[in-house]
Amino acid sequence: MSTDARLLELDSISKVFHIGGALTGEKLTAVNNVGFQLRSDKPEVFTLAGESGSGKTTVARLILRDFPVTEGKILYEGSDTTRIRGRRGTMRFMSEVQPVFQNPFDTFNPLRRLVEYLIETALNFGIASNRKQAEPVVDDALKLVGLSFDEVNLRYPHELSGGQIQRVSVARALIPRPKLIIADEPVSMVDASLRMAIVNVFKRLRDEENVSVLYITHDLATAYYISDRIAIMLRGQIVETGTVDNVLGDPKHPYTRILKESVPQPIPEVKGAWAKSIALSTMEVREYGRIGCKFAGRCPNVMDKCRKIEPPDVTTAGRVVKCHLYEPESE
Amino acid sequence: MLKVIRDLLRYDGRFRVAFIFLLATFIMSAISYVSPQDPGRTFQVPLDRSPSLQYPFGTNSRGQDVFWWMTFAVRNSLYLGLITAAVSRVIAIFVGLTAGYRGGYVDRILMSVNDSFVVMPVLPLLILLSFLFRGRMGLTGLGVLMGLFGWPWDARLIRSQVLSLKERSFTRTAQYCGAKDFHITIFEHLPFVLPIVFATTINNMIWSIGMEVTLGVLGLSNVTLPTIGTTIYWANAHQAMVAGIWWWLMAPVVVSVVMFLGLYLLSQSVNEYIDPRTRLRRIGA
Amino acid sequence: MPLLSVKNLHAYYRTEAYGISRTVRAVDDVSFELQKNEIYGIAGESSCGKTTLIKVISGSIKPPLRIEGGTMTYTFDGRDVDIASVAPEVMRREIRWKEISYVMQGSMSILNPVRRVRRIFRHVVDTHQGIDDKRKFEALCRDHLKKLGLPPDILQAYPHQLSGGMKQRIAIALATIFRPSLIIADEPTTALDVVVQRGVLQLLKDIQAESSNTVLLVTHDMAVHANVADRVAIMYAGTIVEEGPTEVIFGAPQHPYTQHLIASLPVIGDKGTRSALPGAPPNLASPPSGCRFHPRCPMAKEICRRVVPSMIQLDTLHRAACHLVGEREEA
Amino acid sequence: MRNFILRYLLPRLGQYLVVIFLGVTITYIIPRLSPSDPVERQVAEIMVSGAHFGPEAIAHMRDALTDMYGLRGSPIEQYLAFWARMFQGDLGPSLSRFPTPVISLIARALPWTLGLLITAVMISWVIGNILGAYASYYEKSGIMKVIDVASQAVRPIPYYIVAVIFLIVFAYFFPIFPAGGAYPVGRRIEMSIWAVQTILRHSALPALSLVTVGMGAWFIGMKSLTSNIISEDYVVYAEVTGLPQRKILYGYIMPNALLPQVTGLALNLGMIFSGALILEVVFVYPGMGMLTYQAVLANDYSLIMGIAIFSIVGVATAVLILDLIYPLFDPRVRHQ
Repeated sequence: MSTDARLLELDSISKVFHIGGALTGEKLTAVNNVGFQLRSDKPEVFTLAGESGSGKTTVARLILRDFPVTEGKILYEGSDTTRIRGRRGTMRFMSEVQPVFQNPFDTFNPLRRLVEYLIETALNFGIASNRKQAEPVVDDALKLVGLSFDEVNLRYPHELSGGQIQRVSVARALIPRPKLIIADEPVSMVDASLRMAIVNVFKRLRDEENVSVLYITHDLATAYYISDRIAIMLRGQIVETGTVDNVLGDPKHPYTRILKESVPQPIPEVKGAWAKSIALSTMEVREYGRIGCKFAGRCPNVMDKCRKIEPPDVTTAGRVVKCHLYEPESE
Repeated sequence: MLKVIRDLLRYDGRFRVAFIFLLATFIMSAISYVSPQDPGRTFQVPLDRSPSLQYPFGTNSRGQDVFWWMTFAVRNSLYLGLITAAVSRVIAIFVGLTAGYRGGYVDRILMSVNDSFVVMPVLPLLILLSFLFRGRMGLTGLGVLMGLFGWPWDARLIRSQVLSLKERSFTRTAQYCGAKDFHITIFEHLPFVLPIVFATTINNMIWSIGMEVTLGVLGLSNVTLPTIGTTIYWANAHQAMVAGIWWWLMAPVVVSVVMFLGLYLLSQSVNEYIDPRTRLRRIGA
Repeated sequence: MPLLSVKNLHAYYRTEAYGISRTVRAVDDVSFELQKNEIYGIAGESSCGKTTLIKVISGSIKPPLRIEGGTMTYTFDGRDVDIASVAPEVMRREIRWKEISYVMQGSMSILNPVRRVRRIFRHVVDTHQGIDDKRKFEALCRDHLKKLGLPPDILQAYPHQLSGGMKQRIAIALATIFRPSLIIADEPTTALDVVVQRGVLQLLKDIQAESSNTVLLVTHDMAVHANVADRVAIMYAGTIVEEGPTEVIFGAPQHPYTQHLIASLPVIGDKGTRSALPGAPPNLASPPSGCRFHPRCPMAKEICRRVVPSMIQLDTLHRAACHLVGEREEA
Repeated sequence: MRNFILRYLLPRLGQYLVVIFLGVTITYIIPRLSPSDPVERQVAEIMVSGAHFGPEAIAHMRDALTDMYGLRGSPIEQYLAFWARMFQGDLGPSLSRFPTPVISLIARALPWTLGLLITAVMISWVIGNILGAYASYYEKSGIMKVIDVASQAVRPIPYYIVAVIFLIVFAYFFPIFPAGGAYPVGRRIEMSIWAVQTILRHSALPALSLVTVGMGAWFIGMKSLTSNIISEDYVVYAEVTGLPQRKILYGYIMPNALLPQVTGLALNLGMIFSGALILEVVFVYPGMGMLTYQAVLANDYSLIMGIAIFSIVGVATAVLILDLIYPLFDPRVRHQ
């Protein structure tokens, strides 16, 4: 891919948080040298998967410019997003990249009607010049997610289910006609029977509306269901990335393996799958500070050098793995 | 508005008490405008009469009808409370919203100043100031002065509320709707900050009226002006308790209890009513 | 002899604010039995009444929640106990923790933040066994923790020093220290990472297998039920709509709601299209007439709108409440 | 431990210094806002108030006043000199009782105020918190409801209004307690049982006023804190494990609810102190408040300024001490 064929590029970005006071606090590298690209010639759903504390949400917030990167660059259509200045630049960026948040019940002010947000978006981004013009725009966006203006009009957030609000949230994000949607755990707080409605919307956006989706989740099952490519994060680093069939069909990194194995499958026959017991860490946060591989403390295949040397990114079997096991033995 | 008052009167006992007390207070301050007695003059009625039909609050050793004197006192105290509340509200809301919404160094600097004011005893400073400006400061001046000292606690409350609102997703949603900061503050945050603003306004009035009483008792406010504080000052100066003229002290006590309690209960009940959680319950969430 | 027999249980919340009174029918005509030595799963989406059901059967009812009808009878050591009419003091001394223990939802914060873990164990042990000897107490705790594979030095820790998974396992350790007849686990793994979830569920299963007691597992996550439960009940809008052995519920569900719920679950390795149920769960303050599922049911008929379906026994262990199932049975 | 010092101790000490810096700076600036020459005005006011001093004493007084206002040299030099004297504990001489140093007048009055304040604050804090927790935890209790209503009723009333009510009721209508003073006028105080009894009897009403209002405030604060904590998971959990209510109240609710109340005490100390000052005037109690009153009556500016600075430093120090003992109660601050 040449640079101009990239919609979004994360060029080895890091984010260090200072916890505590300015002089005295500790450092926590929440995102550690992370890089990936989304292609622009063809829309795709790219999943960033990882457990809580893996840094995936921080990546989302860095892309959305909620705070600046400590190192590296985030390029949107080839230009550095830290260079965006002023209200006009921000509005232009927001018309291309829109978010969907995790908690549907917090996405909209509980004291305001939902439809206000959609109409405001249409007005602020110049999609419509008055309320009357905005209504059909809003209706179109809601139809894309399987709702309609009449269903949502006059409603407060608490009058809809989490699944419905989340779809309203997607509809709102679609109004400025963005090219990329950053969806941070969009279904984790939605009931199981309603989840697929949202996930299917993302599929449809990719296939029919030419919108790319960065899908951030800890749920490997939905990730497998909708995404084209996936990156697995652990303690701020991407440990394995490739097409979803390769990475989840045949995981190579020991962490991805354990992760996949631990996902409960809704099939009673495979109950015995959990016979092996696994090592759990008591003080998970300490893994951030580890030299070498962050997974060394729990890894069943751990070697001496894993504790000392940070593993390189190795390309093998159609994916990139950050693990000493797959190092070419030329050394 | 009328419906709100009707709802509160029907379902909240505290509001009923507050309503009656504050009504009495307002009527009291209103009738000062038709007072037959000039509070600036002395020896207009017989001295030291105990409460009777003719003199409901009795008369004092300066030859004044305590009832009419108190109508002016209530009016002046309310006026002072409103001035202070207005001045300190402007500062508190500005500092609270700025520190909360901007964050970073602005926040840290504002808050370290703010916290210092919170723990600093204001009274000695006020005593110092009013001592130096004694006689040259009217009620308005005093109100503004107290307003300059009465904001830190409330600014801190508003800031902490804004800080938590800023972290809520709906603030970020509004940003991605393309809303301007001002719009977000007014439409997204204000409904949540409103209960605090309302409660602190009333608490601030209570505080400033109380402070004036303090300064008045010490003889540091303009003692020719009838206020609750100067009433106690004059009673003390004439040794009312020793002389057995207890009604002279009882009048400011009763009036201030009614006023303070009315204001406090009003803030409690209205606050619960406009609390977003109660409001959500009312719209059926 | 079942451990617990619940018949026609009704439990409502009645509230009033500024002249508006509301009745939420959180548990409406629920009947089921818990056998000894089984893991019984209750599945359902948010606000379907499952948490209320637990509160009621564990005897922790507080206004505005009230029991409006039905019976709940436990059989402990051949002695029948009606949990709704036990004196609070007897409940506290003899039933809580000795017979019924509890692993709460949100166990992340069940530990008193200003006390060491030891003190929390001490309180529980003191209350129910009154061990005066410090060494005996220490030995009991250490023994128990070791059996569960937990490091005994966690007794020395303050809760904020422990990870979420560790706190959850401490909650399980606390719940099992007296080998109670019934352990109620309410969403015990909802906030946990999948790897940790697996460890916690394994622990729960091992303990059940070892002490042959009953576990009532409540979670919205069907995949967890598939992996852990022996029998599963599906709740919808305050009622049980289907109940059966796990294999049957997942293999041959009869109620349209269950069917849809299971069909919508994504599985790694299967990209086949999953669809979501239309609509949203009803508001329990004003539930639909007849079958509560009818507004969302693709197969709803006239009768479903009018008549509340009764529970139909399909097999010795399998039953469902649906008019369509009834018709099929009769035909 | 290092973290504890860096992240807790140092910021608190820093804040302490900021408070003192601001307080002293404000008291330095305030007299400079006055349009007339403060020295001449003070001297004139003292003369008008009827005191008789020889010309030498007046010259001396001018000198002392110029010193006290720090009016020698450039403003920066003045300001530094002002601080230098602060560090030596030199608040200058009193004008009305010239040349008695202000600090020794304060030293005489302080024990009375401290004794009253510490006793009253401790009693009201402890009782208010215990009752508040009880009232919220055992909601149905009738006595608690009465206390609740009573607390709501006294909560907004200033200390001295309650004081006046007590004065009218208990010293005038039912003369159980003396109407004022800390000991009968004209008697020297010596250490004796009689002296202790008398002081206690004289301090009873002021203390009672402080306790009544304070207790109401702590009661209401604790009650709302407790009602929040009751729905916390760890309390609900303790309940389902079958712990007796007493244990839950004392082992779970109180320790957690008291933490914000300790902070609340620190934050309210300034306000309580101000309340006590004015209370002393009502009861003619010979502490700092009475000293202030006398200073106002005698136009003794240097005494007022001394009291102001002393109060600010004193309250700030008390707050600092409270903040420093706070980690003893909260393991989360102790073990980072």
